Amino acid sequence: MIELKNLTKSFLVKGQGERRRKRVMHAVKDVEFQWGTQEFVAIVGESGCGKSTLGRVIAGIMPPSEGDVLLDGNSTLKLNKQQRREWARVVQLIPQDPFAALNPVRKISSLFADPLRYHGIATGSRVKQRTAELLDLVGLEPSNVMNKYPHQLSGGQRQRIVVARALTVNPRYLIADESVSMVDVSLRIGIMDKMKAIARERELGLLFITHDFRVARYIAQNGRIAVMYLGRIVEIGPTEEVLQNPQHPYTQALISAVPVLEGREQRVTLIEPRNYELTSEVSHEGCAFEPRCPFATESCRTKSPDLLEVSKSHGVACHYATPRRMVERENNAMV
Amino acid sequence: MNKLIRRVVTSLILIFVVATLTFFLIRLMPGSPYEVLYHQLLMKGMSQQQAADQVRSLLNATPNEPVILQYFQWVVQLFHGSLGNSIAQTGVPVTQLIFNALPWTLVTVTMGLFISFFIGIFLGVISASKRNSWVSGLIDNASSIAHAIPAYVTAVALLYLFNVVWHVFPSSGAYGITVYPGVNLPFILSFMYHMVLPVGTYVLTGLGSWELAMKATTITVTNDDFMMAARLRGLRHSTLMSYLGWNSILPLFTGFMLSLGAMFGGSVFIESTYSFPGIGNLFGAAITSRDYPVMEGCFLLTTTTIIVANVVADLMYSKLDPRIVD
Amino acid sequence: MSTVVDVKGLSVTFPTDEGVVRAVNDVSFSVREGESVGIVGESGSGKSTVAFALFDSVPSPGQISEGEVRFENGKNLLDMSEEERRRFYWSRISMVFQAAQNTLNPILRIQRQVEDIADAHNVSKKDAIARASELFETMYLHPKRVLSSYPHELSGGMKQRVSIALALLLNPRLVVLDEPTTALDVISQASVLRILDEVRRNTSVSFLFITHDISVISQVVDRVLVMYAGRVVESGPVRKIVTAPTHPYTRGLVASIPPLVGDLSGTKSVMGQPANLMNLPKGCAFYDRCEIRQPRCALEPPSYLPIDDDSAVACHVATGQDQGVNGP
Amino acid sequence: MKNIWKIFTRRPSRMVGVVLLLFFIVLAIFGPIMYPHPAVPNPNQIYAPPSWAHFLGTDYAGRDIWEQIVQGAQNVLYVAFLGALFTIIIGTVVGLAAGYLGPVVDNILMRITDMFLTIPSIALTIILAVTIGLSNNIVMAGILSFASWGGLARAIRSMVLSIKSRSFIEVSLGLGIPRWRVLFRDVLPNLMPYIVVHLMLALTSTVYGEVGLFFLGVVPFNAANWGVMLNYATGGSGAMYSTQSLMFLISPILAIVLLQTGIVLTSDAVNAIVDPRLREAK
Repeated sequence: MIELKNLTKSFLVKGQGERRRKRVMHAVKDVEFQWGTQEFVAIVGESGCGKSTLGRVIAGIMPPSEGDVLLDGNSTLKLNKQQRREWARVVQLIPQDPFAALNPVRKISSLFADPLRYHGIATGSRVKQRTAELLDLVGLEPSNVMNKYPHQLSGGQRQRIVVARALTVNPRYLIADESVSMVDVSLRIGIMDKMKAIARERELGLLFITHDFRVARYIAQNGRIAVMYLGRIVEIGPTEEVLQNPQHPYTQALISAVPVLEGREQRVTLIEPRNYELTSEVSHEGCAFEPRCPFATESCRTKSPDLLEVSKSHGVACHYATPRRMVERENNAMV
Repeated sequence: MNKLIRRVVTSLILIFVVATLTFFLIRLMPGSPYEVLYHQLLMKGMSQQQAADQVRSLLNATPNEPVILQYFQWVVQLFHGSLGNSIAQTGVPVTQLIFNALPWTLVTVTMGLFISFFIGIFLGVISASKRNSWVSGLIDNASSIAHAIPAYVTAVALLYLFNVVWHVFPSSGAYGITVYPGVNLPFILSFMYHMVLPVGTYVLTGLGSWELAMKATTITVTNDDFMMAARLRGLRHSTLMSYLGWNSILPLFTGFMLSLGAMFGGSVFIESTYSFPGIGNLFGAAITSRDYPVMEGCFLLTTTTIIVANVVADLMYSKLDPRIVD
Repeated sequence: MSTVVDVKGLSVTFPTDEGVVRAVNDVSFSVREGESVGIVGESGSGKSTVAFALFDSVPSPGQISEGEVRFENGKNLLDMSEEERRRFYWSRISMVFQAAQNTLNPILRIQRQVEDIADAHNVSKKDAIARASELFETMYLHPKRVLSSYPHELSGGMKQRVSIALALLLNPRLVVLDEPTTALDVISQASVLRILDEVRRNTSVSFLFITHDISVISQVVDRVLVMYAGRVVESGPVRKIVTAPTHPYTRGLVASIPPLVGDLSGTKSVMGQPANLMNLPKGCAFYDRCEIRQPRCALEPPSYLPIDDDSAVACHVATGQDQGVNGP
Repeated sequence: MKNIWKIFTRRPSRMVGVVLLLFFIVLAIFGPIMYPHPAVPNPNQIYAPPSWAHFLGTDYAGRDIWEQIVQGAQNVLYVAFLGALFTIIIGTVVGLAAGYLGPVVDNILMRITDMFLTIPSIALTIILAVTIGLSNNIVMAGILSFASWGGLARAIRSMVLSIKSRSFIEVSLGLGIPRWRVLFRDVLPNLMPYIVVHLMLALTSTVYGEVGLFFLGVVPFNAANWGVMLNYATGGSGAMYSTQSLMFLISPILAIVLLQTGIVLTSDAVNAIVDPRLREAK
């Protein structure tokens, strides 16, 4: 079990224009969240909402600024170097760009041999055998790819190799950061199926970071969805519940924005945001979504909403979530 | 404005640090300038006391004094705008020597810099537009070789050809003996005539780096998406060329620092060969005669010039390139 | 309705060390006035190359080896003189690029870039600025602010909208859109798509919309061409392509989009890897990945044949060229 | 191998470069065996023209010029190569440390690097040479590299920063592989092409500096060196102004020009061989 306690990650960024003093930017702000093995969770949000930073903090790549990450109930704040490395092994992060995730000057076999040898997972001739097993697991023909350089492979093949390499250290949790967004649409499902199957078989926790609600639903149909906006979780709940009954105006806007297959699906218009661009700077004390929210009132400007349960295990951070109804919904598949 | 002040302050600090380092470097090495003069005077038959007094009066410093005390004296002098006195030309203030020499070098180096810059970017554009052809290969290789051949070799070769063999240009000096320095036409013409070979050497040794840099940026910019977009927008050829030109030249401004440094450094070789009375020549002479205060002064001045030019180039660059918001 | 562009038998080849690669192979299609056509295909299918071929600007070392590109005046683009082509570009046919954020000159203000286009096409600068302001307004951009900005001062979504406005500046007949929303966030993408939809409903401009994701364009195009390994494998009205695709590849493409509601069990990937243009099979290029392949498919490539008034497909099985098997 | 051959045949100049460089390397290695002792003056043979006995003629003291060129090659190449190697090592270590060890180290090292980049390197080299007073070749190589590693350090640092931002480093660290191992297994191999190319560039500038110090006469003439020859040719011997002594003037000039040409053209070939763009097209 991984628990995030009041997790905040902030960076010092250079101010723009007149005020050139450095200021603190909260990439992740006060996030509370639990995630167990065998649980599939999708984190949805636009680029810049802090979802990738959250993934990195959970994976132990970055230390949190405030708060704590508990691994099986133990704080990770005071780990020594060796323990920190162990934690990083337990939680593996699969990055977005399969082109950048593989060292261009090394052959695939060497990329796998490194972690296997270093951790003593396999030695001698077992290294090659274990590599072949892992490649086979993600649906690649080992003899085809072992002795190639990354640039000799297609994007889909590379993404599978990145997944397989994360499995070399036998992690218990996988965090996939937009792991299919750079892959052709026609190949995405195959890679997601593989990740789901592997996670199910090995009883791993799977956290999938994405901007696409279709992907989120496909990964975490029986799990949970968390929607992030400017570092905060604004809505979280069981996947179908969030999709069928979204409470936060931002969630509603995101769902409305998903392009639909005209003829096969009905257009869903819940709300239109006031701004189409993420305004990354929130100067006031209130709700981060206030500048884009069509329903915002004075209290949204002054008071930041807490994440409260609206129904069992469905939490929303909005002052007006419960009473407001959506504009219109016709959501029946027509195929 | 804020930025300018910050740059100037950091530059002043940098100059001071460099000056301090050279001071200690030279003093801590065996054979400090004071000992050298002291021993020279002893050799001339002075008594120890006489020699020490002489050194004190000439160099405004006491030999065998702790280095740290010498340093404080030196700093006080520096803030009074004094760099001490020359040893070789006994008693002449270093600042005077430098101010006599500086204009010659400043004019020739600046001219060499600009001419090599323009020829370099011109060749770079040609090489980039004829990429992968023999023309481009020839230009690139010729530029790199011209850049790699030491300035003294180029200078000697030019001097031999244009003075010894063809008698076209003079072998030494900055102006003829019959003219008076000042704002008068005979002097200016004579100066320009004497300047041809030194400036030509700066240009030959300097243009290579501009050519290569310009070629690289031009190719990068040509392949940029916005150039493709500009072509498809049906923009006039002249507009396309100005898009390409400005975007390629802008990044080169940051190279002004290195190239100015290299040119001022190269002036030692070039001015020594042509006996051109600038800073390089002064520096070269100071080295031969172990005239430490002059060496120090020339070095400090050269460094300062480069730092100032650097600040100017940076400010210019941030004015020219809107992407630099800082 | 008149035809805006008519492409016939277009082939684009790239010479490589291991032989000549046909990135686009015998592609024919036309776009009518006011019509919006989508080209869908995965990376390497040749869809972007088709877009650049319409401007005779195939990335080097590629070249148009065969075919013709005729615009409404009946003139073949490939026969035009350099100057004629320059004037033709942007005033008659314009483009919105995949990486629109990089298609503006980084060191000039937007206003200057609008003026440069005006100058190149003999339009008065004042008119061009007025027209640009009007377009910016319809795209939820603040005209004054945008005109006086440098590109780096605008966000990705804003730059994309600016470049759409620039594409419409001279009222061209055809706008080619090459993956214009791929780099954008979901909400930004939705707004760009809605703007495009409004433009096509309110003007007679035609769109050629190139994308790898059919779900993105199904709301903004009338007709779709599906490309695979340099060839068009299926074409038809978008509704038909989405609801009743014929070619097994199109079927795979549609099936690989997970629905937002309802059953997910029908969602599946197209198996195998994208076709390798260096090493295409002898018969149908899709043979290796096809779920309904027949022995004949391995031997000869299928012809691209009409199956009814407005659709055509290149598949032995679907067009019944292979006896005894009809597409399920 | 086939590709390397292709790179050479595409531009014959590259072949010329390698041949020139190899020629001087052979001279440097076998020169001391051919001519183990300093050239002997011969008052009867002052400024003799080229002949079978004196391949390039003789100098103002009647010494064989070819013999001096050959002996100079060893000194020039040895010191220049050593200096270039030092430059590469200092630049790489400083650049790696600045880019890889975090912002504090980065800030300190880059301030120092900036200072070295600002100081005119030739002037600093000369001052160092004068004050230290040269004792041997290794010290000379050290002086030559001392002022010239800044550019490489800066370039390496910015490359390390850009490599660090690519996710394969993060992935390797995430797999629990220690930082130093990641540095050598993942970061350094990506820099090797650039380091190799820069070695060639550094070689041209150390040749420049080394010969220049002798030419200026600021260091004791304790070795046979082309700079010493050039110094005598342009200075005391008056060879500049006599048609008789042309060979004495031209020989060191030609040696320097040909060596630098060889290095430059070879580095063009090396550049093409290690260029990642060409490798990816394979």
